[in-house]
Amino acid sequence: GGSGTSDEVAKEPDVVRIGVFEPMTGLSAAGGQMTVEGIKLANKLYPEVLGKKVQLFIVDNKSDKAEAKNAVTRLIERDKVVAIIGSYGSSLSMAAGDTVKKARVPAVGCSPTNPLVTLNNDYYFRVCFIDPFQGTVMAKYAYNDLNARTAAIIRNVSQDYSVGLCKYFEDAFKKLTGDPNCIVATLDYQDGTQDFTAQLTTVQQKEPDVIFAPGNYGDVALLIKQARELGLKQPFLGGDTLEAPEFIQVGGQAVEGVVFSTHYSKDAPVTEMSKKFVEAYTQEYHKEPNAFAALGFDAYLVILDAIKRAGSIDSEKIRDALAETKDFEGATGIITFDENGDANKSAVILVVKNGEFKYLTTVNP
Amino acid sequence: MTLTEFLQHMANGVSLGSLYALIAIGYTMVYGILRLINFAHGDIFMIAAYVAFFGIGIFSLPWWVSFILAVVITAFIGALIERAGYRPLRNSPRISVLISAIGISFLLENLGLVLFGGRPKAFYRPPVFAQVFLVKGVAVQVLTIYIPLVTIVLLACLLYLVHKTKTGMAMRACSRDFETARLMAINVDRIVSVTFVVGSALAAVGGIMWSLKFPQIHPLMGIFPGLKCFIAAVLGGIGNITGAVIGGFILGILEIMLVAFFPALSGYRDAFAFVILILILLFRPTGILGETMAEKV
Amino acid sequence: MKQTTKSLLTLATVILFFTVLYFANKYLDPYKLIILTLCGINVVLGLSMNLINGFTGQFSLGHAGFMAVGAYTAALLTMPPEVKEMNWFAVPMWPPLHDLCWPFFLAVIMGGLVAAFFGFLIGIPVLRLRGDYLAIATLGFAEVIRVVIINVKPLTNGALGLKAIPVVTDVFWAWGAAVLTIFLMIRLINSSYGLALKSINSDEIAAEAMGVNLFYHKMLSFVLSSFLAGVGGALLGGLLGTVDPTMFTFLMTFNILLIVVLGGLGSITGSVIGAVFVTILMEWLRIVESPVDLGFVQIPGIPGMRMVIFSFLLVLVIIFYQQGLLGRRELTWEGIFNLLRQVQERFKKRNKDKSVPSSEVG
Amino acid sequence: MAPLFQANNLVMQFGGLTAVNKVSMSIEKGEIVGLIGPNGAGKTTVFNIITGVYRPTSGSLIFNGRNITGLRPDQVAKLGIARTFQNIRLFRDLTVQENVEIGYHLRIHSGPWRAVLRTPKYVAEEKMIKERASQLLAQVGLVEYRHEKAGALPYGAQRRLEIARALATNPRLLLLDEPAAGMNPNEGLELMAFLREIRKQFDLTILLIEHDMRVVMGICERIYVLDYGTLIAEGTPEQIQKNPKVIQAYLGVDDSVRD
Amino acid sequence: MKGITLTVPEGRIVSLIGANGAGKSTTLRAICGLVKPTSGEITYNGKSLVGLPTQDIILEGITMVPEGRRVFPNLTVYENLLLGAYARNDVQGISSDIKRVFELFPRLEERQNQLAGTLSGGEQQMLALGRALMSRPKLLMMDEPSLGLAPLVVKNIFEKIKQIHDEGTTILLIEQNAKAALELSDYAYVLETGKIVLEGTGRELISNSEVKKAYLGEEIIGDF
Ligand SMILES: Nc1ncnc2c1ncn2[C@@H]1O[C@H](COP(=O)(O)OP(=O)(O)OP(=O)(O)O)[C@@H](O)[C@H]1O
Ligand SMILES: Nc1ncnc2c1ncn2[C@@H]1O[C@H](COP(=O)(O)OP(=O)(O)OP(=O)(O)O)[C@@H](O)[C@H]1O
Ligand SMILES: [Mg+2]
Ligand SMILES: [Mg+2]
Repeated sequence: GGSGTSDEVAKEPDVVRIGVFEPMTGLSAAGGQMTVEGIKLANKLYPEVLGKKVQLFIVDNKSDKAEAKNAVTRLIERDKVVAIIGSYGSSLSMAAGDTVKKARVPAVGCSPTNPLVTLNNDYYFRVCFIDPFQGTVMAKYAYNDLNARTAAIIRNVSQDYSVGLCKYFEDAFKKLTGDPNCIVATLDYQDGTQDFTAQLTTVQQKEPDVIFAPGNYGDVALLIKQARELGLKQPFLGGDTLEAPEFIQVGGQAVEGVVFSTHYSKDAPVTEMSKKFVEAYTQEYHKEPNAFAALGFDAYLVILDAIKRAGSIDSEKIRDALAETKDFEGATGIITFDENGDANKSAVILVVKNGEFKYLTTVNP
Repeated sequence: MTLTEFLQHMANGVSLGSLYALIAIGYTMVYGILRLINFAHGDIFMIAAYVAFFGIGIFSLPWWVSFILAVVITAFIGALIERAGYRPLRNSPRISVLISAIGISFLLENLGLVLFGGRPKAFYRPPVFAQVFLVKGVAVQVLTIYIPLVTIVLLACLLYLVHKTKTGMAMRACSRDFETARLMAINVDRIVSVTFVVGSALAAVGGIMWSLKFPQIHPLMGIFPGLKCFIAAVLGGIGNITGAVIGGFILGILEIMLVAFFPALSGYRDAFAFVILILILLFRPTGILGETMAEKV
Repeated sequence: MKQTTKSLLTLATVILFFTVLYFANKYLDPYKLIILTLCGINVVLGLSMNLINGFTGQFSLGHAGFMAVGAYTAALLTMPPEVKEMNWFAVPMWPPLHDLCWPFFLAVIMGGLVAAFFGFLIGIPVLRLRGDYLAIATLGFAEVIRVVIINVKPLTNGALGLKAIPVVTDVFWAWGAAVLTIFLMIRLINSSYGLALKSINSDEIAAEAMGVNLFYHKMLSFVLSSFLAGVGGALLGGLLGTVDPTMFTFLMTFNILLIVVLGGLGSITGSVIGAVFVTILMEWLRIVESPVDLGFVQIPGIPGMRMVIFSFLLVLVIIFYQQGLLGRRELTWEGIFNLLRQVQERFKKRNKDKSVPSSEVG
Repeated sequence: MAPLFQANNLVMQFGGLTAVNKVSMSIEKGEIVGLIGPNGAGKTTVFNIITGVYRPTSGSLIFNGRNITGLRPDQVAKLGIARTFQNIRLFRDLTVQENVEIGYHLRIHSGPWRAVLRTPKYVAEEKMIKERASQLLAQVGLVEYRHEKAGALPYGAQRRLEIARALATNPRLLLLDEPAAGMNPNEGLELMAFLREIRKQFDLTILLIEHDMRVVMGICERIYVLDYGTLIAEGTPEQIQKNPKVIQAYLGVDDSVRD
Repeated sequence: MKGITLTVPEGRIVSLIGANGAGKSTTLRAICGLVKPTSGEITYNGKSLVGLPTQDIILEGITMVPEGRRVFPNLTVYENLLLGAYARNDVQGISSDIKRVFELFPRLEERQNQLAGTLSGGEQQMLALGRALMSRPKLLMMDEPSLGLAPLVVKNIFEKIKQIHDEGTTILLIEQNAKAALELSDYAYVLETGKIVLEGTGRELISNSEVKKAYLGEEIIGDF
């Protein structure tokens, strides 16, 4: 279909087609939905580039890899998008990695934090930091701010995100303490697990200083709730996926004091754009913005910025311009892509206090 | 392992096991009467949790009103499901009914995703159920007392219903031979509906209890409890109500003890239930209390 | 009709089909090609499930597990060492794996064989069970396989899955496998062994009394089915370029079940048609999930609606159309020609009614 | 000459119930032997033990000089014992011809791979099966139904097909469980003629369970009588009819036999 | 099955004989509403039964002993009998009827707490009969009550049928054992491939040469 492309583009010369593939259903639905809110908001605020209207093509990848690959192929082939945003969940992004690379259409991930997403792929970028950084940040926080010398890890063994992050945390924490036995217990659970009492009771006996438990916000909230009921007093640390209102709703009193790293906080606006985003988001959706929406917002803007600089809607040119992104002021911070296409950004540490996410500190790379 | 730790694990196991037991009795009853693995049992359980959730959250009903309402509505939905999905297959091969059950289960799950959204929601836990007390260093939730109580009470009611009432006798008759049951002037459709109403109500009670213990609900929440409780039912001898209770406790305690004694295997916990299932089927195909039902040639 | 005529017709169709594929591969856009490739893979998977569930009557729900085994085996065998190093960044890889780098074809076959081996191991205990129990036990085993894959990280990389698997599967691989599978199934089912399988389906006790070794034949069917599922999984991995444990949940088995039930349990051609139908419909139904712009009004898409429709479809089919599209029947050349003849006759009759009765041509 | 078949002290217990108790019997080649007894006496259970459906609690079975105790049903069939069932168990959704072909399956020596590849050896075997099946159907007078589904046949034809299917395994000993049940007296007589005929044609030995005394007394050369799992009598029809134990437990006073 | 017309007058024994697959069982099943007749009328005491659900037909006072006994194997003998009276609510009447059944079949009383599945074939047949009586039927239909039973039991069953009839129940009987059935019957029909080919009083038919030839097998062999 080469001829088809030019025909359609000829028919609609003043539309810029941008594809979005996010999990709207399935296990990762929540993250995908939050991200899409941010993307839609950005599109509403900045509907045009180079004098052309930007049209979004949003498809659901159902939190499923085969679907993700299909969805992206469809975006490229049928909808003729020039650039793609997505997806929440590193593995979903990776499933599509090969396709965008072959089709030479650039993709910008919002929150896939696994290092492999952009590795060896010139067409994949992301506006978030990566897991090794996040793991290190939390290890440092535990060591320096909490004075922890031992830690326990409870991870979702069926979730690559959780497993990866735990590994980086463990590495960093071992380095900091210099003690190869500083991780006193590593316990696993799986997607769908709701009873954590056995794991927690085992951890309790090891008396760690902190417990690192990244995972889905719902699961972790439940886990911490059960921990408190069993009488565990240790502080809990987690990762960026905890930032969801349901985390506090489910966890209630039990999650007070939980500390985790994330990409952004409305309480610590880093840029002008941050303020603008918070304002617009609150007005549009009548709720507090979150990091995923902000990242979606930024992914859209970064692409628009690249198109502007490229002065063209040719995918190859957009890619080249993307690779050159430097000091772009997004809602989540200043974005500069490194040689892998990863955003070199600072992380924000939040704490749950009085039923809200409160800004604690910012950690620079 | 210290004694306290062991006792704590035991308390955790009993708590989880009683929940399994509670859900398993509904499963086993429906199976016992209809010879049907009601794959949708776990999803009916999910519906109950959502109905209760909406009752409290949206209609601001007192929690107990909402719970009772949830049981009633879910029982009704259960009857509807039977009517739409199973009744037309009354005279079909078992495999068709099983496929229909799988289809309905997926339908409910996906409908749940569409209607309720995929994000987990926080389930309201009334303060009476939130208490925890310490017994010699072992933390015990009040729910750990309540759930087994509810289970035992329902077990007694169910046993009475099935073995001592006329309806129960009709149920048992239907379980083997619909046609001859009709010849006894039994309204088979009505009996099957009653079975489903009771089974769904039991699932609903289980769903609410589950949500109280694990106060986070989402449309796929029924899948794992559904499978685990089926296993519990098979363990105890499917079709045998008392067996289901025993199976539930055994499964709950074994699962916890696996993690307790082999923390390195904690990742295998979900698979463990299936391993137990297969072992049981191999060495005692009828489960612990199941009666032999060898086909007479 | 003569056997040779039929064989010739079949051969001609196959040649024609591959010619069409050749041009499709050349001119179709990659999106459509992927769908076409998936169709081929689903034909293999559908037939694999039909063999054990439809023909042998043993209700097995373990397909996702065998697919996983096949997919992982083939992926591990085809990934070049540097890709492996990249993948196993969290835990060290089991060293013997490092340097394996087989050609795709051998890897796919090996995927099938390893899956078949697992089928054999699992079959020993579970094939003694019947009906519902077998269904639950096989479902359970698939889950156990998945959990093991998640946990045995040096071998499988756990939840991280395998990325950047060489993408080799294309329409020719998929449909080549599909055609071979169809051939294999037709030959098997029409042989004395096929008859034995059908007799087991019909009445196990009688079959055994007639000298059919139940265990051997069930195992034959189960192992072959596992093999095909493994091959299907391997091809899928080679198409997606990534595999991980979350791909192989019960949902995967459900999709194949849908294909088989829709096409007709116990019909080879039914499964083929079912596979193509379901794969395309699954894609096409995306419409209900994406927003529809009618110019003046925009209907928002409903995410998840597709699976609702599919589950609904399955229930409808099983209730109102229990036999599926073809039931136990097959689409045969005779059938097609009979149909054509009937159409022709009806046509002739209509002509005859209109015109003067012509002659006494029989 | 050693008997074709011998059962020694068979015992079969189900839970607490002893369904078969120390039953011994022996059958010479070419005989037609009857097995009768009240309902629940254990007749069908004896068949199930012989054909390997149940493994006896104790006792042994010798067939053709070989100990066959504890063999699986398919192994027993392979050695030459075939049976019919008290409740007809045909492959209802397969055709009549296919039903019979399955009986020949155990004589196939090519493995499944040869079958799929259709090697000459397999093709020859298959051809032979198809021919023999057609031939057999002709012999038993079912040829007209060849392509019909077995489940669609009239009852009497189904009974006959079940026997034909058993014959296809090329048995030396044929076990028939109430072949005349549900037939009216006239049909029962036709069945007798049929059995005599196949015995001759296929060189068979037959063991038969039946409650229709007309058939049993008319065709059997020797009769065993079971009651509560125990053999209470053995002998020729004349002896059995006069045996007071049998009359008391089973036949009842004379006039009922004459119905 | 096509065009069968048969009448069962109150207080009589009517029997239905015919070859296998003639449609005898189907006739009974149609009367009970277990299969729906394609066309035709079934009236009972002047009331149409077509289209009524089975349980309502039973409530009209009709009951059937199905082919192959079909007792509930997982219920005790006593419970099986109680189920026979499922539609009734008169506790007194039920317990007196159970006594009556036990008088008729003393064997059942001995085994009242045994699971029905473990009974012998003859005992199951007795139970099926007793169970049918528990609904106090006005019309009792029996489908081959002697099938697969030992000769002694067969005789016993026929005696009991007569006894039940003498106590005032109308009976419609299907039998392969044509002679015994005809001897018992007031009136009988002969069914062949879905059609009634002959009818008459029991005595008439028993001496009818065609019947003799086709169903009694007497032409070929006398008393053996
Ligand atoms: N699988 C089994 N489990 C338990 N009991 C059984 C089983 N098979 C048979 N029995 C019991 O063994 C006894 C003998 O049964 P069997 O079927 O051999 O009787 P039969 O002589 O064939 O009677 P009939 O003439 O009524 O067919 C019966 O009491 C029966 O209930
Ligand atoms: N549900 C059904 N579907 C199709 N055919 C049926 C069905 N029920 C009965 N038949 C057919 O109708 C015919 C009459 O069957 P029916 O059982 O009434 O015969 P019968 O006279 O009672 O014979 P038998 O002596 O075997 O009991 C048979 O040919 C049977 O195959
Ligand atoms: Mg018997
Ligand atoms: Mg009949």
